Amino acid sequence: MNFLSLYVLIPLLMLGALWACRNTRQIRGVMAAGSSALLILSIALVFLYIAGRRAGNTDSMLFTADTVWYAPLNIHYSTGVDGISVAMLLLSSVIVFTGTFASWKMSYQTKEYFLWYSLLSMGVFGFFISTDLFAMFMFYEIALIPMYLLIGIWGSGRKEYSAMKLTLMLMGGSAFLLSGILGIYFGSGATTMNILEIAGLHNIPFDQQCIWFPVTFIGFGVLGALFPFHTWSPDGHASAPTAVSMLHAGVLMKLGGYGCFRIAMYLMPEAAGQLSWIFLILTGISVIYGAFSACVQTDLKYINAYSSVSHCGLVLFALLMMNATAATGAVLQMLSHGLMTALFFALIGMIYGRTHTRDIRELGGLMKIMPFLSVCYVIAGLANLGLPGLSGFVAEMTIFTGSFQHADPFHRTLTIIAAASIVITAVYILRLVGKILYGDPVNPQHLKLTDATWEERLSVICLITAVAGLGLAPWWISRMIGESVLPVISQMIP
Amino acid sequence: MDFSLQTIVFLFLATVIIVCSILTVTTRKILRAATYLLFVLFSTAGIYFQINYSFLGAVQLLIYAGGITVLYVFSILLTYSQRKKGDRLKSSKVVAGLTATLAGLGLCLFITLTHPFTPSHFEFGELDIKTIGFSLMGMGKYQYVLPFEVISILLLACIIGGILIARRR
Amino acid sequence: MKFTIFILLLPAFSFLLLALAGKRMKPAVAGGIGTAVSGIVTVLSCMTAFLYFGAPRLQDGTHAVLIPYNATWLPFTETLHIDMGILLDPISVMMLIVISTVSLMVHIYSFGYMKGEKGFQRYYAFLSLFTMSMLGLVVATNIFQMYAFWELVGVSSYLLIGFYYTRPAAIAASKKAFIVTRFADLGFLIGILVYGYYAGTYSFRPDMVALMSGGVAMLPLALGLMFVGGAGKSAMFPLHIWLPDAMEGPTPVSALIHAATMVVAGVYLVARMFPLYIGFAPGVLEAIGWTGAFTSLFAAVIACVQTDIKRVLAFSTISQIGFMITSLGVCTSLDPQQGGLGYMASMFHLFTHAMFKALLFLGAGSIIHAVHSNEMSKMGGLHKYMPVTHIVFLIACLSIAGIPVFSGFFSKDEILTACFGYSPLMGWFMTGVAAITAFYMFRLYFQIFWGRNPRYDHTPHESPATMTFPLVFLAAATCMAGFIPFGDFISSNGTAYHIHIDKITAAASIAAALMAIGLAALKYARTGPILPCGDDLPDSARGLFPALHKAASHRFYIDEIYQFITHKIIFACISRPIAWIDRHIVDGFFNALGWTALITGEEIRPMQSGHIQQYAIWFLGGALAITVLLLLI
Amino acid sequence: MNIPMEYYLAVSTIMMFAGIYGFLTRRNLLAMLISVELMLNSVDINFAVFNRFLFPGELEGFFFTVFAIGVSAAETAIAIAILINIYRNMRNIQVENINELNG
Amino acid sequence: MDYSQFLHIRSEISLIAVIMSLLLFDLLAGARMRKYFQPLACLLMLLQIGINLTPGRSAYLFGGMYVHTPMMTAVKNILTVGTLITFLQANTWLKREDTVFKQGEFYVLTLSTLLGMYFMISAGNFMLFFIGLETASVPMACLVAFDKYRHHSAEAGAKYILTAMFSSGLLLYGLSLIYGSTGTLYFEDLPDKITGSPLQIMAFAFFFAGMAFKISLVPFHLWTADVYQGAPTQVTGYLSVVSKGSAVFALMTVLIKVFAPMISQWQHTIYWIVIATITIANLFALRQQNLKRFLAFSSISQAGYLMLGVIGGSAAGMTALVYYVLVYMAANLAAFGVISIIEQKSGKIETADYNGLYRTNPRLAFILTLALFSLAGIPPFAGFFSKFFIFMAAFQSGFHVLVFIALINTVISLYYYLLIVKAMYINPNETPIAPFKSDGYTLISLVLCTGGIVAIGIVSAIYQSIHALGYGL
Repeated sequence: MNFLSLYVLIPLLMLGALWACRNTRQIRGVMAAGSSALLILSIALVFLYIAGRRAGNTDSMLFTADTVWYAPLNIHYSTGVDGISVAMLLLSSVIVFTGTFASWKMSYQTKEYFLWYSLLSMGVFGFFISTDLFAMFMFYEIALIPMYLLIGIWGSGRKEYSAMKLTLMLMGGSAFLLSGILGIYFGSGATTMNILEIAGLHNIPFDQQCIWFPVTFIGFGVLGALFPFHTWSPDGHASAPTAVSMLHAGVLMKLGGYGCFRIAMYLMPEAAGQLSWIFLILTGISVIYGAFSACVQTDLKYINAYSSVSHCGLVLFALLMMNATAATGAVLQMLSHGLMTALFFALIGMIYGRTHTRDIRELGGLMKIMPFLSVCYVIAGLANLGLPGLSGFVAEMTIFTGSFQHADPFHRTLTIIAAASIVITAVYILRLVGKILYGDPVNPQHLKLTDATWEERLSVICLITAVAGLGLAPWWISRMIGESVLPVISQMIP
Repeated sequence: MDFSLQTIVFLFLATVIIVCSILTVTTRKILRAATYLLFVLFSTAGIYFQINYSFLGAVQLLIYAGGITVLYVFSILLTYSQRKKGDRLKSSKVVAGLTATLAGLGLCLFITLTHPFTPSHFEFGELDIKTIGFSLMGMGKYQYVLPFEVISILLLACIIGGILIARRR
Repeated sequence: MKFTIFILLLPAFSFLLLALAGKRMKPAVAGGIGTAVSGIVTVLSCMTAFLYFGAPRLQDGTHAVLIPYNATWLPFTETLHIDMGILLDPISVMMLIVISTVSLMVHIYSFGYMKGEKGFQRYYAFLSLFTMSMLGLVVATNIFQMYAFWELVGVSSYLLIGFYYTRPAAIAASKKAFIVTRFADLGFLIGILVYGYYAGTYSFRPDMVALMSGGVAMLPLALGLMFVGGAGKSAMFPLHIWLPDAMEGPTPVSALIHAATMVVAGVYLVARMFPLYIGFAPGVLEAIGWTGAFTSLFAAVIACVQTDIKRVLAFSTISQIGFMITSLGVCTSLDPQQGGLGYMASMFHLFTHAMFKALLFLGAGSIIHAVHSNEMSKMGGLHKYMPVTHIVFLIACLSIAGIPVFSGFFSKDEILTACFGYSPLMGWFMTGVAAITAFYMFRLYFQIFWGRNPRYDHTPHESPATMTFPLVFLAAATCMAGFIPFGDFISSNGTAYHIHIDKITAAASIAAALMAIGLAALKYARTGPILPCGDDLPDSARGLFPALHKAASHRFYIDEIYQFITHKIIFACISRPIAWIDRHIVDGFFNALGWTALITGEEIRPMQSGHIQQYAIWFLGGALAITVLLLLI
Repeated sequence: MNIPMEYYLAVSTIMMFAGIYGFLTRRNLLAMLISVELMLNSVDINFAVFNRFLFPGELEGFFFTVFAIGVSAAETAIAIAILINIYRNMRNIQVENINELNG
Repeated sequence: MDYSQFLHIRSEISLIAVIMSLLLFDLLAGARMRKYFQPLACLLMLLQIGINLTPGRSAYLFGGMYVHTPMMTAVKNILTVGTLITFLQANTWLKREDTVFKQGEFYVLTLSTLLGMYFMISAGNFMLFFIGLETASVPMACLVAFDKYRHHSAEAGAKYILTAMFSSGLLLYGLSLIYGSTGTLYFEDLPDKITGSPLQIMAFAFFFAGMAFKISLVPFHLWTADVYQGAPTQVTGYLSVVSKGSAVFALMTVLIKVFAPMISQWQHTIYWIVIATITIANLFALRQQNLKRFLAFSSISQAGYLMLGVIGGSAAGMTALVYYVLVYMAANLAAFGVISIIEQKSGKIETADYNGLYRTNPRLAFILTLALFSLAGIPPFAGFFSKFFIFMAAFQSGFHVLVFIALINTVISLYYYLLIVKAMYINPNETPIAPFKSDGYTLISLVLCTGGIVAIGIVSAIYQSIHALGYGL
């Protein structure tokens, strides 16, 4: 155990403290303190990590620690981070932090809400710091189940249906995943569950890889919104409360991409090389299909959910290209999409909280009514469609450039097709912005509405800062990630 | 197979068992069923006697024929209800039951009768009651004091349970 | 030249300041900050130009290419990375001047024009953003930096077109502008990707190109695709449709973005990549030339029948950019003496056009400011009311028509010379277009300033000094720019080239222009009350070519085609079916799985009938089934 | 003795399945119980016969029979108690009456 | 004769002592002393657990009739703890007017069945095995019919005893055939004689069917739901956990010890049975409205998962199985504890009655949620670990497809568990169950179970100590 375990401990402490809380003020205090602590920890980790690399540490993971847990089954609680996980941890803590403030005014069963929320974040953090298959899987599932209650209790619309669908589909995915994990463990000789060691052994027979790679990939792919397993996403996101949508689209969907990369592709590179084309086609479909679907939606959250399908599809797409640049781009895209989709959901939540509708036909002229939120919405939209200076551009360009470096014309053709999504993205984003923000207010009732409150502003500004920060100064994080994808990529034969 | 006395006795017992078994389960009158059961139990005891397991035969007579059947008769009388509509289920159920039974019977008979058992060798001679006693009370292999003790607990529990269920309160 | 960084940083800073704190400022303060920054940038740009061109030439007679700043911004691979930096060479320095000057003029002009508008501060913030992006675009050291700023420019344009965000037309126009250029940018992006892959670099310099196998075939494709991006931004047929609609933005914005600077980005792109086009894809260059030629004619024809003053100017802009593009396209070598003249001509025309077209737009803005309408039918006889505007507008019209001493004459003459040098057909073609240009410009001029007086609701008056000053300044520039020895500074291979007027060509074009002006004067210069209809020349031409007229006034139905493609095909035939499939087939499949389980659960309930005898049958059946199963295997 | 063991087996098997048949088709719960009695009895015969004919060395089958008789007696006693309880509850002991729990 | 060997069968003897003391107390103590009955029973059970916990040596007694290994102690101990928890939860029920005078019988009968399970587990001979099995099931029938004037209880009792007798008839028939074809009933001698001949296959099938009845595997499960629904809730809990757990362990012991030569056959059998069990039970559970009935199907499906530990016949499977039983016990008894206290206090047992429970009784709702999550295999609760390990064991033995099917089925099971959670937290209700205070015993039991649910997984020592017991046969 080392300081990385704080990522699990802090949420645990938050759980305990929340349990003891008596009123809303205490709950808010705990949440603010906990999420800030996590954010500070992540920022410190980034510096520590970079310092560690500067100092010449070339291990594939830094800050590794290992505690034997279930010795007979080679299950350890082992932690370690590389550039990818550091980036993901940073992302997660930003979103947990902002999500906390986005749900500041949560009034119905506040304590329970934040309890599940903290549990969810514990799962997320645990997943990113773990290097043990079992621990990863465990945290992965910890992150899934609070979702049901969070959506089911605090959601809106067809929340029960959506929550159930989301949970079941993701659990279906984890059924695949568990098979895959077991396949990997036994395929590699059942001596260790540590992914680094398994990768070091590199001894899973090819024919077994060809079974377990698709299984694992689909398992994570369900969470990463791989076509055709993405259908939980629109309903789920649409029904979830604001902070949950943020955390879900922002972080949880990244678990999918991260897992695909860290487990499926890292441990079974040969099969990945052999079978990537199938998934490339599927992810290519995701990218285009999600974007087109988003064009005709009328619910704000549906638009964003389909947009997420498209963008997360791009993550998997880039990973499957199996070169360092594309993989870096994929991680950048995870970061970028995480931030901006969280921003979107935060804003949608705030708008919904005021207007009580998300139907774009019933919204209009919000720019006049709530200029701050509207401006932020435009910024989010621009980030989404890849405006330079915001994070989307950085990620997408890295992905397209990287993918296009593939020697196979098939891959390059797919890249071009995927790149076409940026136009469609522009179409639906501008359609949306034009409909709801510009023009004259559609509903005279809306004229009385107020603009953002301080905690909403804090959360939104925080996210915008991150989006812009990533977009303006991408080199350091791109380097950090680029170094870290190399050990994985070097195992692969594209 | 020459028709020795043994054979004749066996054939008699077998016929009684088979016929009465079938009658037990096919007769419409419940009391008759109990009676046929009694015949079956008697014949079974006869078989035990015939294979020189007299002790077993005696136990059979005592417990089954003497105890259980009487219990049945009493309970039948106790639960005797006037409105008799014939003790038959719907014919579809009968057909289903009959089919399942015949299939099972065919399968079982076929398998048991084609099985190459170790050659059977029957020697006349009663079991020494002392052997039985030692076997029942010994602690070694092929001795059965432990089951004997356990069954006593079972019987105790059954008594308690029986009282629990049967008493008025 | 380290100070050049401030040319980029100052507008960026001003944008941030105005965007974040603008709301708390008084409008005048915000405008003042924007204008001051713009002024400083102009000074810096002029200083840059002075220092740059003032520096001695290299041995081969070219101006040195300076890169004061360059740093890796986003690394991709060892060879491919996006750098951010500043590249100074003749054309970028020239562009700095153009952009900063026009931008400054627009900043000043807007003080008057936008006075009292809601969102004044926002307006200036966007202007700063645009200025910054455009400057970044021109000083880009590599194609990806250019692309990045290219996108930023697009967004600023989007924001500014949609400045009046409550007007549906403005919203639609801004959306259209962004999406059309975005679509074109996709071509640009793919071009970059292909280029990066086959050339192994994002640099503009041909000597950096390390061709991969297959690169010879693919590089023309890459360059062609890049031109698609340029064509989108520069409104080449058939991607021009956004520009006329973009006139929904405030008029100064039209002047800055949609006349002088952003729309010529495509031209600048081709010029920037010129050595590559010449070296690797001369065929593409030819295609570019014909595209430009066709567009210029096409737009000019449409301009003749438009009735909205800004739209006429917009189509005129398209047409003029067509000239520049054509001029680049007709180049056949790097040597300005032998077929490379077009490069210089194009840049020259870009320069002069920026001045006079900005002037035209600002003048139009002044007029609109006065009469509160865009429609020419609502105008007439304004020379009495708006003398300054009248004069400067006339200067601009003469310039664009190609009348000597005005700058347009010189640059257009070079273009025509270059075209004749390429092929007589192209030369005559472009001369014809030039004549049409003269015609529609003077149609505009006469209708506005002479012609019949409509009844004004209130008497139009001259604009305030903040607006007239830029007009006068630009008019002066228009008058003088032609005399700049442009070829000394800029030419296709960097060496000095002395401009000389080709007599025959000049004579032909002047004659054609004068005839066209005469025709326009004949038809439109009459005074008197307005007639219902029938005296407009194109209207009277309706009888001759009814189909053509109708088509032209509908802008040849290109918008309708786009409308059809977007709404009927993309939305109705792709998006809706996909959304439907997603909800009903893909999602339906998973729902069906759930339903199947539930229904099966319901269907098998009779198994649990409550009858123990049935249970026993199952029991027996199970045991027998196991037996049979085990016996069979 | 020259009667083949299989004859005994055949008899016990028929008895077994007669019992099963009875269990599957009788309407009266007591009749069903009687049928079970037949099943248990047939098993007893099996054990005794196997022991006697095939493995006369040890008395395993023999004692199994003894204990099985004991167990079945206990079972029967409990079963009858429960059935009488049913009767007390419902005033009859037809099998159709105990299917309230289902689905 | 020398009966010293009896001294070595420590747990059983002490349990008999417990039974006898309770019996005597019941006989001798008057009505006034009844309130001490439960503390006494629980105390004695604690003693029993203590005795079981003290490490004992492996034993081979009565000529192989009785075999005892540390692993068996562990199992017995788990069963005993389960029984103790049942006793604790029975408090409110046993205080009821119509049961208060029967509590002695309740304890004695329950402990008799427990004793039967002890013997069944430790049996080294089919005879003792059979007697243990019967001891475990015959008094159980009385327990099922305990509320004898409640229509459902009586019906359930009748169903249970009839089907149990039918099944033991078939099981005995199978045993007789095994005896006939091998000539011995001792586990240690049997494997040499087992050849997999058709007769032995049939014998195995009948034997297996009889055991499957106890474990309630499809298609031998049909009694389960009816009996679980009808029986008093405590008994249902006991039946679903203790009885089932012991039977699975005993079955595994027999399969490994006796039917080792027929491993491919029984693996094949279990393979299909597991698929059928998990799937069909899940499908049934989807539509249940009565919570006890619902939990019955859930427990059938859990039995299918238990069999995943059996199927490999490996040491890992054994460890995973025992661990699974432990975890399952904690979770299921927690669920039954909550249900029974609610049933006692409000008489409500339908899913719909639980709507809005969280609003009125948050603690109970929360415990039930944890229990259901654990049953569904959601981390960080113990159910996740046990499921993972049992899948791992089955996977190790090469049953990849089976594991996958089982995993897919966990999704279905999650659905119905979540339905209950949904009812408690989400569904609105005009007339929710009124808030009430549970009695101390139930609270203790629930705390124990909850502690188990939370801790058994995360604290690896428990698994490791089971693992350290080795193969345990």
